[in-house]
Amino acid sequence: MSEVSPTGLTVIDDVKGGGHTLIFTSRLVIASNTTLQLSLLFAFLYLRANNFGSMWHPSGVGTPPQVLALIALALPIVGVVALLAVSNAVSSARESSAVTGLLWLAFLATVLTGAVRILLMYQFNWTLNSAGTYADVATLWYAVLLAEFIGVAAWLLSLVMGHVRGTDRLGSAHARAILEQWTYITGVSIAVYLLIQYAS
Amino acid sequence: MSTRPTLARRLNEWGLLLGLVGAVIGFIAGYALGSGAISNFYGAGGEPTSLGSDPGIILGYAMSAAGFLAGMGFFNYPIGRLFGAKRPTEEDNAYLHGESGGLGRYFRMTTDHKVIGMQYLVVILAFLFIGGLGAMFIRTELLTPVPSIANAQSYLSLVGLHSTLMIFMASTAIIGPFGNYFVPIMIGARNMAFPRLEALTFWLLPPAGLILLSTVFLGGFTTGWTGYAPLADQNVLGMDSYLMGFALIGLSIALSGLNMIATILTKRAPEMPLSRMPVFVWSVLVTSFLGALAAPALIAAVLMEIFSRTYQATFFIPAGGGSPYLWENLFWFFGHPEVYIFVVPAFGLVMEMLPAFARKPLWGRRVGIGGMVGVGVLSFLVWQHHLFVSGIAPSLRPFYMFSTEMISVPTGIIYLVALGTLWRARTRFGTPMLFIFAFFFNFLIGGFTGVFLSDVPSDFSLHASYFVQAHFHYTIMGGEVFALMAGIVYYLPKMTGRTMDIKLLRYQFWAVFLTFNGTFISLIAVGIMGMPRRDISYAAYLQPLNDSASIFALALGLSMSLFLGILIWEVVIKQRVAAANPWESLGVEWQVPTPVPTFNFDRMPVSWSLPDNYDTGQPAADFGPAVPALSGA
Amino acid sequence: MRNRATAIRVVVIVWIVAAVGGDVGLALGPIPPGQASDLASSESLVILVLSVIAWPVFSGVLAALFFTLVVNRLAPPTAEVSADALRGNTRVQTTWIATTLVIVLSLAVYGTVELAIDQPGAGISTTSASLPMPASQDQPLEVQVIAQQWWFTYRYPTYGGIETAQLVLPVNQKIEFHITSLDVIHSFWFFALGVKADAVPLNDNVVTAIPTQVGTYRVQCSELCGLWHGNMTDDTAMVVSTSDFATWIQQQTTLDAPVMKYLPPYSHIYAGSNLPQPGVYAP
Amino acid sequence: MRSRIWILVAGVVVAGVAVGFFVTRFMNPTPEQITATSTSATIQGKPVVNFTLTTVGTIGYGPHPAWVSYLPTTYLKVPVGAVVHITIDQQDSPSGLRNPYFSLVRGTINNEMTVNGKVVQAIDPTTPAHTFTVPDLGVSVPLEGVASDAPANSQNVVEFSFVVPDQKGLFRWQCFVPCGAGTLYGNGGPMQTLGYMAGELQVG
Repeated sequence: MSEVSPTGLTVIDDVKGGGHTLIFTSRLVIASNTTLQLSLLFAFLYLRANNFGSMWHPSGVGTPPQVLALIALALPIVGVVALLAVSNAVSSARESSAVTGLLWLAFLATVLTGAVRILLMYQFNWTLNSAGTYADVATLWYAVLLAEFIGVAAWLLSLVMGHVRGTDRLGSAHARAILEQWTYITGVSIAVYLLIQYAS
Repeated sequence: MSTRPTLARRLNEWGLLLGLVGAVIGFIAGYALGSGAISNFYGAGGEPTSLGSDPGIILGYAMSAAGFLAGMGFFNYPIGRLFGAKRPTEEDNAYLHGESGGLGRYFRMTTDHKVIGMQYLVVILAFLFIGGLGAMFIRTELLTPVPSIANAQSYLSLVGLHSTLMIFMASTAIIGPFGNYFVPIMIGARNMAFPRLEALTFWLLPPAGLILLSTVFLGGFTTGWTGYAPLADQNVLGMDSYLMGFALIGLSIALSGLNMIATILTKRAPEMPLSRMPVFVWSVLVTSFLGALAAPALIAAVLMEIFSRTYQATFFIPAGGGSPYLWENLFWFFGHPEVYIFVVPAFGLVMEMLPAFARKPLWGRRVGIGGMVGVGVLSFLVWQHHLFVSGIAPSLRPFYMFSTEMISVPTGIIYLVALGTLWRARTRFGTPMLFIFAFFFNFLIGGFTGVFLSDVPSDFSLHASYFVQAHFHYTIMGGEVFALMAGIVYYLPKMTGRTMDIKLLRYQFWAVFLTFNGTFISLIAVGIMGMPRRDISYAAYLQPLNDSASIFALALGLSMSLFLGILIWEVVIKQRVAAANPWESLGVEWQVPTPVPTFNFDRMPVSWSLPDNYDTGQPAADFGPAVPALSGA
Repeated sequence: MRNRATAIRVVVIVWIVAAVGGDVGLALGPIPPGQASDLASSESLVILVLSVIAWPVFSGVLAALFFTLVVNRLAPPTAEVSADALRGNTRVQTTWIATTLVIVLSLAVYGTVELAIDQPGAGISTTSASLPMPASQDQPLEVQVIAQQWWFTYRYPTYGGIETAQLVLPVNQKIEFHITSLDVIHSFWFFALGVKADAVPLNDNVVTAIPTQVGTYRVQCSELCGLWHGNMTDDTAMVVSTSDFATWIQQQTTLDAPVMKYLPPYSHIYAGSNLPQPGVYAP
Repeated sequence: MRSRIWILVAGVVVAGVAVGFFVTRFMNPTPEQITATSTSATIQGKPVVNFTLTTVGTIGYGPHPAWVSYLPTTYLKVPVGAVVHITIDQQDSPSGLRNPYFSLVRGTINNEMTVNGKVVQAIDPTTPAHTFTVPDLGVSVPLEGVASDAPANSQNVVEFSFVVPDQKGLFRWQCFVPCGAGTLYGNGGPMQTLGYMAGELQVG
């Protein structure tokens, strides 16, 4: 049997096979997400290369504010480090107070990331109907990333709460899976930042 | 919160009702929010208020779908987890799984893949027949070269509704019912990897279909199922239904793909290596990869179009820096794998059923699987053959012509497998066998018409004509839907314990088969003689052929509703009891008792072999000597 | 078992007869889109060649299917399993795959060659520079097809850039269609000439063809373009003799006289006069 | 029992017909049709029939009162072989043409129209508010918009006549000025809704 729970509804790490399923699926999600990112990348490069009606990036349309964008990158990296530490601690089964702190730190990083990104999107100095397609792609891409950050933050919160309230001890597979997701999204957001800021 | 079983259960019992209430509330709230605050975000106000507000409609649809799911109780678990609630107990899970049995579990959120399979079957059949109605009206309208029963507006609404609804439902017509129902059984699993996710993928389907149908109240949309921009930017609010419907369907395809892959690759019985996995499971695996990797491209395109319609972004408008080619590329990068999402499960289902009627092992199983994998891989490399006349990238045409024609190699293999299996077999012509034969016949025509479209010079004459329309109806309806009917006749005894009047079905089969071919052979001729798709008016000299197509089509509609009539009468009303294993199949799904135990196996098989050992007569699963039943099952 | 052998013979003979007969019929019968232009002839040739190759294979597979299903099966009583119950046969499989591969490759090569010979829809140029108008008749006659919701109009740069609502072409003269759109995607389909190319806003889609048969033809839009898509047709497109063409041009020039001063200078990308700029939604 | 099945089938079919009829008829209704008022006059031996239409900016009718539209309707019926004499009270403001070619008057008798009494063959492409164009008859007439500095309630009276074929037929007609304000290219909304800027001319 691949899992002990007869109903198969508790697909949890620490359950033989369950952890495997979790990691495997989390990586599938990353693969699927990659298609989404590549589609946006294609839109970015295609429209940029052709510059239809010379309306790719008309003069007067700026780029997202540099400082906020950098902060929005720094915070997730903090989260990555924290989650890396969490993953190591969990896999080496160390006592959980450090884990709790690290989890809170990571969660704080995600929340701040979301807040900064929302602020960032308010700072865009363009209206979509007349700013050319650079603004369109940038807005859409930042919106998609924001949504994904929020999604991972929710997942992380459920882990934190489960761990804090002791309803569910954090397993190595879970820790590794969320670390991978977080790292992936952070990497994507860095790439997007470089494109939006310097390939405008 | 899900940790209080009594409350959760009492709410869950009324899931469907609460869901509808939630949908209404969600739509009202979403429309208010969207047409109010959000619509002025970024300083762009959507269309004039006399047209209603695009942001309002979009957000209204989104929130009504969310409200529906919330009412169904999908968010209890995740929200509970957000607050660190305890995991549901096994008892809760068993309840959610529908262990209590009863008819009620078919009308609420259940995590039993068998219940979900039945839900899929019913909902998809319902929507398929609604879509068929559209076809009936289109053909009736086309009896005359000038508008008769419908005006230009209504006709385009009908075309859009028929095509889009059919595409929605065909995306899961075989994976939905049979994939969900039988894959876990065939691989010796007690459940899917993510049962709640599986329930979600199903319950996204009715909202998508209803949102699409609601377009008639918003004036319909005139773009057909391809939704080409910039016409889509120009459309009235009806377009938003198309976009939101497609967004939900894309989500459903991607999620069910992820779930199926995870289930097949990580939840297989330890004793079952990939080499001994049933061929239908293989086809589901290939299809799931297509869905999981292609659907996000559609979601990206739909997001861009939603941005264009709400905030007047210019992704697809040249004057604003966009390009119609962007939509065409993204849409068809999803759209071409999509057509194999339709057909590959049909391959698998047919190859799964064939040995039971040939009374022989599946011949050339490995190459058959290789063929399906090959189709899957190639389908990502051919999308621009839809754009041969669009003027895009002429230098790439030879490549796409080549890759497209290459697809006929792996599909040819399927025919080889069928021929080899039937070769010197003791074939039984059971009713499903007739539909299987029709599948091969129709798909053969579909494939050979495809050759003409893949070749650029001939495509310049045939593109966007009724030849194309007949071609994909031969592959999707002649292929997938005939396989679906075969599967229904074949698997109903297992899924419901009841059967249909096989004799009557044979007449029904010949009626469907002949009228179907009569319709679409006429349309092939119409296309070659130069009639464009989606025209309400056509040249007078095309009327005879169109009339023959229409008359055959109406007869086809009648014979299809005969199928529905037999199904309803025999299975729902008369409840004709079926034999335990009417086809004397050796598959494991026929070894488990009917109705299938809640957790599929009272005892787990100890060893597995291929499900088609008709030479030795050894069944797929060996349950070994009697052992005590597993606890909890 | 001799009756099986005879059955095989019968099926094979039937198939050969059907295949040959069908191919002969195809070769004799007229193949759309016909011979009204060099492009159309090449397209009908390709369709003919594909059909002649495809039909025997198609009927062959059908014959094999029929043969295996109906003739070549063992009577149910036969209890013992015949040697054919093997799970595969590498030789057969390789042969089959090789055969289909060869057919497909030959088709692809043939199509590519045809494509290289006559470049149908030679593709797009997004330049907005207006080219100098062709000086003399021996150059291809440039005709711009302007698709708009929901009518095609045509410009003749060679003749002072007059614009007409009817398409008239001189016979045996190389025509260079420049297809563009003022709003959404349309598709210009001149069935008899085998010309079909999408009209995309701010795009210039080029197709060349030499009409070879005088006559009156139908042009229509073949890409869904909105409410009147089904009516975006014109049955009065004509291919006429050179002299008739000259007279027609004269008539149109006089007819267009009042509007000439309003028409924009000829350009490959006919954006239209008040094509809404950045705020594209509000004209 | 077979008969029950057929009853079910009949039920399915009837329900389908009902649904489809609803969709085709009521969701996108076909506007009312008006018939030309016949006169005693003849031109070249053909009877002359009259229409008087009004084009308005924002006092349209039906579900979209804010849309530009032809009043009273856009579904016109004329006898075969008649000379249709149309008078249009043009009360809308200019939108300008996308394709200046449509500022040419063509297909009418002598390829001309009269605007407020004076004969015109073409107008400035920036001035039209709408056009009256029947593509399949080759008829196209630009309707000059009311200048912004004109006094209130002023209008341009446009008159023109054209000959319709001698056999029955259904000809769609439309406006070629992108006047669907707020929609992409100005060609959405009223431009793609029957009864506003799209209609049909039934001959016979």
